[in-house]
Amino acid sequence: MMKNNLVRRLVQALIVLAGVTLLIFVMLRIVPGNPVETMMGEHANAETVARMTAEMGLDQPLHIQFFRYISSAVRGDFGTSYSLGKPVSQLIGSAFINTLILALFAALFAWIVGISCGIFSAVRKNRLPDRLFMGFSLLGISLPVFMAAMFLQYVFAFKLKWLPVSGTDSWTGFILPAIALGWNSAGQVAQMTRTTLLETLQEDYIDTARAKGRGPFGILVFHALRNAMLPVLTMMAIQFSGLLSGAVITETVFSINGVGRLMVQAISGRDIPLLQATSLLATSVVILGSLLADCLYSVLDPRLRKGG
Amino acid sequence: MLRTKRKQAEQVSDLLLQSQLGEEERFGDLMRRMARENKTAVISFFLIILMILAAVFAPYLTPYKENDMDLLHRLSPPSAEHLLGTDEGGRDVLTRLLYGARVSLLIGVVPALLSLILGAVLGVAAGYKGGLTDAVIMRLADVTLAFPSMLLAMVIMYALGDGILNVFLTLTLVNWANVARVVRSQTLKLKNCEFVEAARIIGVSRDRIMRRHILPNCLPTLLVMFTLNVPASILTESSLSFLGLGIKPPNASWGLMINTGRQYLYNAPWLCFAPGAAIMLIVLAFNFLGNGLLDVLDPRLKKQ
Amino acid sequence: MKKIAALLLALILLVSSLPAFADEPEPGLLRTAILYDISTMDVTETTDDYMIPMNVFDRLFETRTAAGGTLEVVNSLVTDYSVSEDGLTYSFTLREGVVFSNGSALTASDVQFSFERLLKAGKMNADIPEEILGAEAVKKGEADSLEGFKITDDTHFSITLAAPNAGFTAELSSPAASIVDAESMTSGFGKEPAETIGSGPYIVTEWVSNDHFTLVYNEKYWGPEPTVKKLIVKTIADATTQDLMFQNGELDIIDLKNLDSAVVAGTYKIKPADRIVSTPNVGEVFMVMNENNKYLKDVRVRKAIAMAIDRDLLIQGIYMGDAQKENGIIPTGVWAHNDEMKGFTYDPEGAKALLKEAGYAEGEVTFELARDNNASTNLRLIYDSISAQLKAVGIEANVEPYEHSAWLAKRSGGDMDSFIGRWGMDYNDPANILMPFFGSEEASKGRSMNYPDKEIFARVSAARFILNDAEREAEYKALDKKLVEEDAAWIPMFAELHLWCLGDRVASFTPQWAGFTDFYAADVVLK
Amino acid sequence: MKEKTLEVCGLTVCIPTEKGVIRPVNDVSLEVPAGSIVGIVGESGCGKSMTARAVMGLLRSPAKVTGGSVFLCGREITSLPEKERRNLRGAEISMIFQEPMTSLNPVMKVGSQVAEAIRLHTACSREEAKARTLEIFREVEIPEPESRFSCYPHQLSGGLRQRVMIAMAMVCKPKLLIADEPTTALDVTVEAQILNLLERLRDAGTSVLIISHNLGVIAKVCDYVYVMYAGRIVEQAETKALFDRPEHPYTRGLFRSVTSLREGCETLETIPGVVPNLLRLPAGCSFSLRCGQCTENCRQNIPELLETEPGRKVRCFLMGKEGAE
Repeated sequence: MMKNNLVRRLVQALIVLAGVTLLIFVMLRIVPGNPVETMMGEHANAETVARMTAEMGLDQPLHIQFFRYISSAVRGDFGTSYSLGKPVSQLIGSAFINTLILALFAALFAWIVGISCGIFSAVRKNRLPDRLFMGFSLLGISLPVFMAAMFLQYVFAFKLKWLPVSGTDSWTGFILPAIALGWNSAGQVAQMTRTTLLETLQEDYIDTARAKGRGPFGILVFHALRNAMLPVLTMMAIQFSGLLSGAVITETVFSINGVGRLMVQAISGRDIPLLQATSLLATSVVILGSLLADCLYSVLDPRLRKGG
Repeated sequence: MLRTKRKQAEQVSDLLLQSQLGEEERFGDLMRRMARENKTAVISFFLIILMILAAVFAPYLTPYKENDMDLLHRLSPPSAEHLLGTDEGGRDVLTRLLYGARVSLLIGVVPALLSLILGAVLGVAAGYKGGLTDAVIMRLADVTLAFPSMLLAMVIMYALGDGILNVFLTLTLVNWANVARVVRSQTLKLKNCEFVEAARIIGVSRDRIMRRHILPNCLPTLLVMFTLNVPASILTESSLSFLGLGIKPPNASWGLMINTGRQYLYNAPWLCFAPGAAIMLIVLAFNFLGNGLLDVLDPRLKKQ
Repeated sequence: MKKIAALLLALILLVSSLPAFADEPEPGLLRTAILYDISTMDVTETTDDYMIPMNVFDRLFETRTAAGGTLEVVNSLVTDYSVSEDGLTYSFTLREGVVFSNGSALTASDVQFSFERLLKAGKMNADIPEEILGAEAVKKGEADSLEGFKITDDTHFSITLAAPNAGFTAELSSPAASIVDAESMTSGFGKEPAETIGSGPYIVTEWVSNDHFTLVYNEKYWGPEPTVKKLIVKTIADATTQDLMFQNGELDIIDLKNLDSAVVAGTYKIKPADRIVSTPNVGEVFMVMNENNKYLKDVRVRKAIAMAIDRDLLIQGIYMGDAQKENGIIPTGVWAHNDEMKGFTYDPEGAKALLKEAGYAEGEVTFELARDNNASTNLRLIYDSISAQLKAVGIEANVEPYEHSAWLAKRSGGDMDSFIGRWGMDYNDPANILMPFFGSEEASKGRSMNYPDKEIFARVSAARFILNDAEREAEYKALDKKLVEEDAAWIPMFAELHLWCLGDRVASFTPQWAGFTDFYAADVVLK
Repeated sequence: MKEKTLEVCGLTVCIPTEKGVIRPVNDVSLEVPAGSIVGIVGESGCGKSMTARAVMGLLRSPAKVTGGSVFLCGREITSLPEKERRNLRGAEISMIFQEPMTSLNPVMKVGSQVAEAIRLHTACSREEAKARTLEIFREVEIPEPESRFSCYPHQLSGGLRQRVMIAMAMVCKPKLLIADEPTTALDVTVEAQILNLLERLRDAGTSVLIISHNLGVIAKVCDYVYVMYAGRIVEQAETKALFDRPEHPYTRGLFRSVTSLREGCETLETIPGVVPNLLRLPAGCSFSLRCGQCTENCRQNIPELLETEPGRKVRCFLMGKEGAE
């Protein structure tokens, strides 16, 4: 039953992935202009442009280009970046590691802060800390990422000189970007934790637990949290993929060589192979993330595990 | 013969609708209830109105023009003459903020509205017609939702080029899928309601059921989605502009102002803080209003 | 509660111990940043990214800035040379004992190989050795080696030109004429640090795309040992971040060209004023107009535009004085620069009168001022200000931003109405600025100018081959005058001053003008 | 006189609301003698569950006990600190709930949930707790206890779940078990089994307080019954006496509606009107609005709970009159 479900999910994910690939491919090619020309810049002459266009197979019909792209992409070859002149897979490889570390740090921050604030707020519902935390999380949701990033950079790196302004040389360089990136998610996690926890605390089995003599802490930890965390965990799995692919702004502000910045660069350089591969990577991560979230949910919730 | 029969059916369906319209009336009550109980939502509502007015009457509120440069008074700090100081080109920041409100509010409202319409139509169609229509629309929605919104916006902006109309289109294409999903699930629920069943039995046409029965019942949801989509659009646009992919200068949008103001963060912090605060304020206001609406419209939350 | 307090305390302790992150950088290390990552280290692939070629390769000559901002060509790999009477044949003596970083000797054949390589690649900078006899044949693949290149022995060779060119040695000082090692040439050259072998003061050891590259001192370098033993160049795509990093001590030297002059004036010039060093950016900021445009083809309109621009205000207001007015196409410091050119004086009334004379009502003349999104803040402000100044005399010049590559594509298509450009000289010869704009009909179209006078194209081309320096100088000055003052085909504006700020670890730095990237790490002296 | 396991005196629970304070439990006194099953019956919303929760100390904020006292085996427990009360719960006094579906934690194995109760009150190892759990599973007649131990609630039927609940409640051998609508969610055959189980528990020495709106359940197992209406006890009597001769008009109405249903009368007899809003209680007798025999006195004054015969109390002016006559 579960296996079937998983297979169905997988097939669905693959269909979506195929759709995404096609969409990206088409979208990037409706842009007028010959990419070779833009690549050659000021020094393009008609002869070289024609030669390189043919070399890169850009004179072929679109569907042939597409199948060529897919068949080489499956083998891990995403072409050569126009603007950086290196194999795209190599560029993305090093950038993805940075983004991954950044996203991990950000997720860690968002989850720790978000969940603890959420729990604290739910337990102290409608009292000062609750209002404070919830106000703060609303701020987290409303504050644009770049504002948070700039603010953190300005205060903690520039004014207080506690942390580096930029750079991935040491782990300290990831702290500020991670907070900036995770800020938003922390707010969401806090709100969701609070809501689900409050709902869970209304459940009958909480009364049962109290009736058998569990103290408030035990109830929170052993009964309420385990149930309340289910939707939060799912959200977190989705969020993590969002963090991975949404690091564009943070990476720009802190000048981190990640997938997001690579994408911005690809856009300003009209670098189709790079843009194609980065956006494909980002969407794959999201698709994978929601797939994982589904799996996670069914693992954590016994109701969905068997028979359900 | 057939005509009159159909006419009759429509009349009956209207009658059925009237009974549904009780809902509408309750909706007014709900709004009043929200106004009574949720002061933050009311304040937010008036703040939004105030911002709209400020944007509309911008030319009367400031003696300067949006793009008047004064190279000899660049980056001057806030003063009586320039309440929020001047920017890197000697332009009055307050003036640009007011004119920028036009762009930012339009960018909040127009795509939210367009995506709402698109999403609602597709959602109702998918939910009500089912089958192939449903499959195609929902797969499309899945594909759209597989993109992180910022990324999708970037790719579309790349394909379309910058400019305000393209920003509208982009944000619409980014947001429709979510609306469509919600509306579809609502439609599926409504489809099995007695009054729709009844309308179908007496032979009301499919289009009419969709138009007169299902869509109006999705309105409260759509209203909430609208109020929550507006700030999302404003944030996305400001991020796009921050990356230099959104609105074209010299027109000021708040995101663009922050983008250019960034390099003066410590020489002229007002360049960033003024539009930053404006964005936060409007986003918060819409969020509060949206949450207020959600509180009164969502029965599940009402219970709490 | 106690637990929370303890946790907080631990957190505070952790955070307060963090400043230790700024480990004192190792001695001999210089950290700097560039805005965009380079695409290649190979000059056959780029005309922009000279950072690596300048520091990793040597050239036969170098251009150095002398006192007073004039430029002189000095010997580098060449210790001595002579020119034949007819100006066609150059005989060179190479420095003895120069070796590449891999140990192989730098010989005359490496020089020949380097020039032929530029021609055979046929991409960027193929114009550098173009004047050598037989270049055309090599370029087309009809000949394998340059007919005009004669090797006597390892250190002696001669080059014969197809036509005399007084600017030849200057041309050879361009980073584009870098000498590479023929023996170790591989397909990874320019891409892989280990395969990019030069004879210059530094060796590239690491290049992480979009992140940084590392250069270390080349122990086999023939010149004096620099104090900078290791150079880390970070790619920081954002001038503000560079600025913050520098002020935070994460960079040792910062190139201020991407920052708004007002910021520079507001910070760097106030705090440690003596930490700023500068060199004139040999080249100029100018405005050109497309003469295919129905309004812009009228010389009166072009003159009116020129007269409507208040350059003094731009220099004072935007550059805060860090720029110098230019009145001709050939910028100050370049040979044949004409000090007596008057250019255009700011005269809005005169501009209005001219427009009226041309028969245009206020607001009738409209065109697009196309802006590259990669333009620096200063240049963006120049665009906006000029648009405003033109509006004041009744000309609608709308600033239209384009992504860098789209901008280039539009311009090379020849249908860009107008743009404000910035030309940096690659070598000290007027041909370097005149040829790309007025050298031929295609060149002029490629810059979206569509200058119509074919006679001028011929004169510009021919001027390169005038052997007599005085005659040549006079011809260039005449051309400059004709193009600017008579035709208003080019509105000269100003030359920017290129500023650098030195961090605490740097004792001194003498920036040298050298095309686009004026940075020789060997010129930095660390404390 | 028999020892009293539970004695409740004048218990009052208040809930402050925006529109005023409501008293879902108003001056309720009841007692559960050792080794007996006592029932509280009434329509939903009459305060019977609230009474049970107040006794357990499980009231949810903002509801709280504002008056009266609760004695468990002669020991006053409302004034105990929360920690001590907690130790009582599950050990001395435990409770099972109406919905076995939602009353068990869905993400914990049922065995662990029962074992948790053991380990909370006795110092024992995991293994001992498991052994004890299996034992109690057998006692409450859960088939295949070993395999059930590691089942999740959703894998069990309603009856089994309620057995698990009872097992959990009984595992520490409490003196008093409060069963709040223990069979409402179950079908009839299962109901009978559960009731049998409760009876067996009583025979084993545990007193049981059953709360139900189902008169059949009450009649079947209870020794003594309290009838609640709008937060007050309106009648109390031994089961047989009450069912033979209901005295309070409300009780009579309640019984009539059931018998009419059972005997298949053509018109279903119901008590007219609805349960009054606790915020708008009449000045006099709470039942006055729905009572067929209501007098002016009933509207103005609240009747006392008076003993009409030994072991029987009724809160009604009519009874007083009857008695006077």
